[in-house]
Amino acid sequence: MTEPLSFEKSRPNAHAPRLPDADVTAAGAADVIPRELLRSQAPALPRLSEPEVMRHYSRLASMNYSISEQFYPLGSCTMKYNPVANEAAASLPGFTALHPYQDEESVQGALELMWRLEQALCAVVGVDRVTLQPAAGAHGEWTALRMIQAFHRSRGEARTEVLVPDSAHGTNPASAALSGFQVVEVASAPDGRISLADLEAKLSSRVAALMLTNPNTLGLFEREILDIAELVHNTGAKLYYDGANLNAFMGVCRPGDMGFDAVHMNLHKTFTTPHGGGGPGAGPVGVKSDLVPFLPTPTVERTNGHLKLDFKRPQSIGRVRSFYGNFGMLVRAYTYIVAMGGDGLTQASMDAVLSANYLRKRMEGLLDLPHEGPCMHEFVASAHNLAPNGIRALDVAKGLLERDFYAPTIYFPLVVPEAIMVEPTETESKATLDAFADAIAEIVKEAKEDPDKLHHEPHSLPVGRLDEVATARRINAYLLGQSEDPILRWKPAREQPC
Amino acid sequence: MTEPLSFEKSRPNAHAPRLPDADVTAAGAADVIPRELLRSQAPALPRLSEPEVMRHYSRLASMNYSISEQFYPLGSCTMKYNPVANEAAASLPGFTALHPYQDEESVQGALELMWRLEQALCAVVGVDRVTLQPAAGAHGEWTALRMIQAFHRSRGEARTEVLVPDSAHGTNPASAALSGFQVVEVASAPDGRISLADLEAKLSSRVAALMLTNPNTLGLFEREILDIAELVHNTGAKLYYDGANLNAFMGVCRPGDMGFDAVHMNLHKTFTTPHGGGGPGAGPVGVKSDLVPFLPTPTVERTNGHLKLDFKRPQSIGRVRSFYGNFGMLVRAYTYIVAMGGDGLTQASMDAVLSANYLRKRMEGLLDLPHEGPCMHEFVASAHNLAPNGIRALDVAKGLLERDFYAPTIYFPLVVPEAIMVEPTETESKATLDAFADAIAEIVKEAKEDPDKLHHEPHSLPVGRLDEVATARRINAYLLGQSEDPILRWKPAREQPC
Amino acid sequence: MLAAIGIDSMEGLLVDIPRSLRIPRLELPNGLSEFETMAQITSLADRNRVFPDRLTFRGGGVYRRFIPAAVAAVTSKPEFYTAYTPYQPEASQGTLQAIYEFQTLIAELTALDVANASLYDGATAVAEAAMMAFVHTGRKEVLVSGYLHPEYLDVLRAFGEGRGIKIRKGSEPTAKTAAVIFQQPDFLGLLVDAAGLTKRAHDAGAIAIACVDPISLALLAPPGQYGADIAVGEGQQLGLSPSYGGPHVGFIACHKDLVRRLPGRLIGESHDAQGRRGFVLTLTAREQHIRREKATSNICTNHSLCALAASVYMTYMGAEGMRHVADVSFKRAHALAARLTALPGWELAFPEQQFLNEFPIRVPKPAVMNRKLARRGILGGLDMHRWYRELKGVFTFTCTEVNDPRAIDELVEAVSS
Amino acid sequence: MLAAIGIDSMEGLLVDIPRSLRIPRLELPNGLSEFETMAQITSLADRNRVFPDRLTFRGGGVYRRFIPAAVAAVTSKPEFYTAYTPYQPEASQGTLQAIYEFQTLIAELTALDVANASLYDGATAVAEAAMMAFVHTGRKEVLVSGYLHPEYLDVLRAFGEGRGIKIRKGSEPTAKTAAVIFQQPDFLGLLVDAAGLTKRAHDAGAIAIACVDPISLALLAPPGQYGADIAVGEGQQLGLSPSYGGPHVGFIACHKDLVRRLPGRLIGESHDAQGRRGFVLTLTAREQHIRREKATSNICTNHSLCALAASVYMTYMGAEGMRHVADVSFKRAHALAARLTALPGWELAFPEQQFLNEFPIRVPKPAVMNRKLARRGILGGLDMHRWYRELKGVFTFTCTEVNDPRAIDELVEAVSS
Ligand SMILES: Cc1ncc(COP(=O)(O)O)c(C=O)c1O
Ligand SMILES: Cc1ncc(COP(=O)(O)O)c(C=O)c1O
Repeated sequence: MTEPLSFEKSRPNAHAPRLPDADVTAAGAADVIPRELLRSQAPALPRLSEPEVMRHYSRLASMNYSISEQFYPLGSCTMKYNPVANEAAASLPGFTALHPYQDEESVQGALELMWRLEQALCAVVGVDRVTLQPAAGAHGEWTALRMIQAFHRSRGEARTEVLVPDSAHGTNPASAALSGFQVVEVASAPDGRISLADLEAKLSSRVAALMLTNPNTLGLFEREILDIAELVHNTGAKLYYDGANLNAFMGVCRPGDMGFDAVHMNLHKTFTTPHGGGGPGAGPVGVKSDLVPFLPTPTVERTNGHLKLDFKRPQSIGRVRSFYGNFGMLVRAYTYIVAMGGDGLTQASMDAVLSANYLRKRMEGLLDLPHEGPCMHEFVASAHNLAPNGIRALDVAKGLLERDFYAPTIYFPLVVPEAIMVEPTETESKATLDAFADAIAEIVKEAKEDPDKLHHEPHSLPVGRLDEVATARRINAYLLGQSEDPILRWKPAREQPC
Repeated sequence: MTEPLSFEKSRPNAHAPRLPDADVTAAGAADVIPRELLRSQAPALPRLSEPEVMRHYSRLASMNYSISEQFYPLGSCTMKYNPVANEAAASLPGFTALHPYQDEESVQGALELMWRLEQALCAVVGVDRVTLQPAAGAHGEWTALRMIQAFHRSRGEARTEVLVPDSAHGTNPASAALSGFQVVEVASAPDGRISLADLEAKLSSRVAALMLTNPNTLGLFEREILDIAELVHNTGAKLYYDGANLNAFMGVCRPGDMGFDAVHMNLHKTFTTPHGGGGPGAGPVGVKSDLVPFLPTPTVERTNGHLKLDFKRPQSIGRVRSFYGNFGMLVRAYTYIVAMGGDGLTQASMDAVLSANYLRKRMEGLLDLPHEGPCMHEFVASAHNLAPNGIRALDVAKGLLERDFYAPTIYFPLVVPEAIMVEPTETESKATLDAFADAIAEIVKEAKEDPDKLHHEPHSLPVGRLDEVATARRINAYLLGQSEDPILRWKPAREQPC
Repeated sequence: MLAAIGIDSMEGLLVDIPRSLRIPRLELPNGLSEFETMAQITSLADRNRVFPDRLTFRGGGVYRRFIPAAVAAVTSKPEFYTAYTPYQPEASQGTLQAIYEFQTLIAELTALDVANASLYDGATAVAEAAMMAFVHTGRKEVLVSGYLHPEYLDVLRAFGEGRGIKIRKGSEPTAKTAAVIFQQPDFLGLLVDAAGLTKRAHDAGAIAIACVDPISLALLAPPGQYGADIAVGEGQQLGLSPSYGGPHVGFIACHKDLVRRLPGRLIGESHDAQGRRGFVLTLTAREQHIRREKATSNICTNHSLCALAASVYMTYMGAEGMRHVADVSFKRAHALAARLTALPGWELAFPEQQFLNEFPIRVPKPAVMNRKLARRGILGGLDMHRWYRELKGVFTFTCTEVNDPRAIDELVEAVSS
Repeated sequence: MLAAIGIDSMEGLLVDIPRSLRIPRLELPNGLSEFETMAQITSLADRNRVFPDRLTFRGGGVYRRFIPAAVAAVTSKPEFYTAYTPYQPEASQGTLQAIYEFQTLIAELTALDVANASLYDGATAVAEAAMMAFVHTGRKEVLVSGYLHPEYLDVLRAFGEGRGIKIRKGSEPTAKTAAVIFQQPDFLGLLVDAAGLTKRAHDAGAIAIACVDPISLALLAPPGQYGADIAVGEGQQLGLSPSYGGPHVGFIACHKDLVRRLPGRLIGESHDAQGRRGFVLTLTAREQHIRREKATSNICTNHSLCALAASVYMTYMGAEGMRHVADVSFKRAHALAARLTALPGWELAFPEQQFLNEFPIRVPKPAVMNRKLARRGILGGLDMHRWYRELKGVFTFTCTEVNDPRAIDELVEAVSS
């Protein structure tokens, strides 16, 4: 059942919260500040008592699937369990109460944590330095490309192109464009890996970098990664690693050793900081020595036990965000790393690969598996085989929701028709993987026997399939001035005077 | 959908938690302690990884109704909203980490809080001292009766009877019996209040006390309370106040002024400490001066700013529980009292009475209202009018569950057939009360038009009506040795060696 | 709403309250904002001294142990902590199943047939067990053998007094004895002859009541193994913080013959019309709301949420985990005992008796020791002389998995300096 | 599972990885128990100094404010914090509706048509707004007027550099100007002529971008009122702790004409076949996963949970509540300013300009002041000279509802002693 909006529950006579009074003798803003600088209409915020506020959000929470209650095999997103100790650590007042402009002496513990985290990440991906500032993966991609850009410029080279495989995540080309590069797409070979031929064809002195993720978004390890690196480096370009798939091989191999010059990591994927329904995350970037001078400011430096923030970096690309990154997320990731240790992280990757291959095996005969195995931490299946029954990847996804599973990533990567991208992660038990496989089997059966039933799923969730097209149409009408309803927000009936 | 037991999810190869090693050179218990003192069979506890444990309990949580998500009009239980600040206060390390045997000097803050709470409770109910030790209301009843017993004994009187109205809560007679008293029941008059005539008839020099709650369990204020008090006191007996209904008149009147000699309070009702699915609560007991010498040990004493625990109380009934009561609950209740203040508590009672009367009004014509209004903070209706349709109070309750409301207390008090006891509390909005009334109207309609449909509700909850009779029968078979299945616990397939 | 009710002021609803009883206002300050309230409460918390886990060597019934973050993550779920006693099973399966699992966990740990949903604490659990024996045997005397927690003994006395039950110290039951109660390990941390005491109780036709440490049961023979009829205990060590003594949780388990005498809630397995398994409150004919003065106990609200915490703890740790921490605690306590007894003037009070992770030791400077330790941030041993005249200068020290070897070094260094 | 897959060892799954790339092990210590891990993390936390809320007078973009316990109670719900971006709407209505409410709250607060689901922080929000203006106008210059937060300016420069956008200081837009950016109140806490700057921008055909303090909008004219095209800002004050600078939340709202240029997620209202209302991600044609290099931005993961915290805060406080704390902050800051300027050698740096609850003041002993205050447990003003050569000896002081009058007394006493 659906829930009214907080605005719709609003009551003019609800108990407003008790708040401290000023208790000083001073005029109020309204008496001092010229009327034209003041607000004329009060914002139409809801007015609810604390019990109503809490119940509202409790009921909203109960309308979500989450890894705390459901298997969440969202390919490329590494929805692994988030240890509760991470949350306990991040909520220590010694971290949450720190003002970013406190003197260095008063935040040595925070700086030490950031420094140790940098060391640990360097060890995992095999780079020389890491900046912890980027707020997410895409932000890290852009930060790294800016560094690569600055590197080339520092050598008087105006390289204007960035190569991106057609299987790449959308943030890769978007980040390249945001850095002012032209994006040139590189084709995938039939085996799902990047086509070396096409790569060679696209490489030139105009190319600043090739962005690659490995294993790629199909979950396949780029076997020829060393040749790729050589090709790229021979043209003077840099090799960029999209670390969203790092969970595949921690402790087994390192991007740095593969020849990657810059690496972003999604702490909210590989290192268990929670996704929060869409962030906050953290996207640290690691670089090899020749990119180090271009790291954003500030960096954390440690000289015989004393830690400081270094703002004096002449070649730096400057600041990529305010303060020092999503510190609270850094605390969680570091807590996870300490608890797991080198042995635990390695085991995690092994288990992730094992789970993916087991589940892939169980998919045989149910869905198409366009590429040969083994896969790494995830695999891409296809609902193409159900097309004759008029069933699409979307229908399979909705069928899973009906069966109390979150859905895999669908229609990505774009190179696979009706793609169903499954990443089970290491934190799920075999029992859960089997239950998921059984659900897929049931759905495939239903697809063949009663496709129309499947078309109407889910029906036991708060809402059924939503008409996104109608939504877009109505927004369009609003933007064209043909309607008063923004659709993108609730609209108050009437304004209250301030 | 139902959830397997943790035991059923157990996997022999689940990741066991990492735990610290001893890191000292000492022999293990198994090598030192004689075999006969050691455990021979390991207990069959489940083995699950942390993610599985967390998901298990998350899913169980989602199978509960609670005031955080549903209206919970459970008569006599005062299911009011539990402010989240209470929880924040109670989880301060300055409270949670205190060892009960720390020296007084190191726990002055805790003792000060207990002392202030005692003062506040004295002010609310109008008594001279309060013991914070009882763990719940029933424990408070027993504690108070033991004090009254000790009081009479100290005066050489062996009073052996305790009077309890037929409308009283079950814990009243049970507590009396547990204190070694004979229980004598006093009848209710037709208007739902205690029968003065029957009271006079039952009063004698054998009577130690009359246990009364006011407003009584029908939500009616005992108008003749002053006469009742006089009658009781004239025979030398004490008047006991069951404070479960204190929410009705905070700031309006006080049990102490009505002539009550001993009063228990349910902090988990009136003072918003959470019910926790059945506790922990706290049942402090307040007494007038002549019972003070008999308070349990220790009491908290304050002499010019310094606080101490007083164990030297020659006439004390002794200890009623370990340490100093449910301290964590005391912190929550005190936090609530500070936030509400005298004005807030008074308003709370006013609003509670208003809500109850409003809802009672809305019940007119839907259910029987056997007693005349106005009511205080709660009222008792009856489903008797639906008997012709074969509908009982139980069916109405289940119909409410189906409509996303928790059910009122049913079949209590015993003096009303098909009782439906409704206590909305002050923290619910009019909108919620109206929605509840509408649900009752819908149920009554269904009862008349399609009673069989109602008999089969609820059907959209994790389970439907459960066969409690079969359960009792199966337990019986086990207790009689006719079956191996205890029903009262899960039974492991086989034992593992230690 | 007043209008809907058909009155024009609140007074119309308060007509039944005699004028003479009305008070003008509550003698309490006005309410405060949440911010000011928390500031006030925090200042009280700040007036308490918190000793770090690792430097806490004091036990006596409440112990510092590792508490997995998972415990609070579960018990802080409003769906659990803001629900009431599960009177409506269809809408309370979360609580009901959790308690059913708790009953099973306790039954497994104690190796007895059935456990209840929880009691207030270890002290009242002992008393309730004694009441069971009193009613079951019809005998009016209860024997307490050895060093039962002194506060448990006090509570037992208070319970006994009301009903005229004589509480005696001793371990020689007679035909008048309803029950023999012993604690394993006892209040001093020492192991007692549980099997022997049980046998003697049975030989006299009395009930054997074992008061046990739940963590110890991962290592020690559980009551069911040596035939005790009732096992009770304090569950604080199962994931609950010291919290100045409460709320914690009492548990009680018994042999099937005594199930109908059990106090408090019992959850049983059931099924709905579609055959789906569910759980319900059962055997309620024992309880106050049905049986009133004939109930086995007056308990109603119990300690459900604490039982939930204990369930999460036991489920998280598993049998291996509990055994591991019990063994680590054992080793560290014995290492500490060895270190201390090597110091001049320190000697075990009962060198011939075995202990697990708490032990009584005679110290050279009882008067000043703990004050000296406190200055180093250490919460030292517990002075047994407070309760036992015969144990002058004897303190019990406790070690668990939280007292790392360096902490032990610090303690030894502090006492010897 | 290996058997099921049909291989006999993990190696069988790692065949694609060149041998030469395999590493023997990670150069990291082995894992620790949760207890040991927390001990290590806690010791790091203990190496930081925490200044009490009430004695924190430092702002500069991050402020101490009363945070209702309700905020953490909501954001700590696993159903919210362990969910992913709501790709499957039927199973994500909780997150979707919460964000839709956030969009509405921000649109209401800024008095603009549409707000998005959130951005990383105030700094990147300013930069994203500039990118919108750049694309919309096709002009390559962005003007920054007055005292924009220096870190926001740095980030804007870094964004601009990639795409060759010139960032200039000034408030005189020309035909080359894509946007005029101003902060209200500015980094020094002073009120600027937002309406005038907006008009000038529009007269030059440029976009007016207002960087605003969300709490101030309860009192001050919102961007929509004076016609600004885009409003951006930092939402930390809406229920988020300082947390050494993050995670916080950036917000962005705009006039309907610019909606298709908005970066990031947008949630819209929708319906299912039965006509039940639901919410969905919409206008995704702006986003990277659809438009790739032609997307309005590269942002994917944003700051949803922080936006949720802000929604809870605003919903809990309501318009009156926010207005109240804004006014209390105003009064206390002005009371503090009056007290300080009464001291010898203290004078307002810009006496002729209005401020809300943060103000720049010239202090007599800049070199030692804050060290002196720190000794009294006070986090003093922020030294503007760090960023502005011309502001030698000028510090900004901040007051909010957490700085009670006694705290103000303590500060004044400390600086004058
Ligand atoms: C392959 C890949 N690259 C990049 C990203 C972008 O990371 P973020 O969402 O943290 O910006 C993602 C995550 O969605 C991803 O899956
Ligand atoms: C009227 C009345 N008296 C006594 C009690 C017993 O209180 P508790 O459950 O805290 O023992 C209750 C609560 O159920 C009650 O409603």
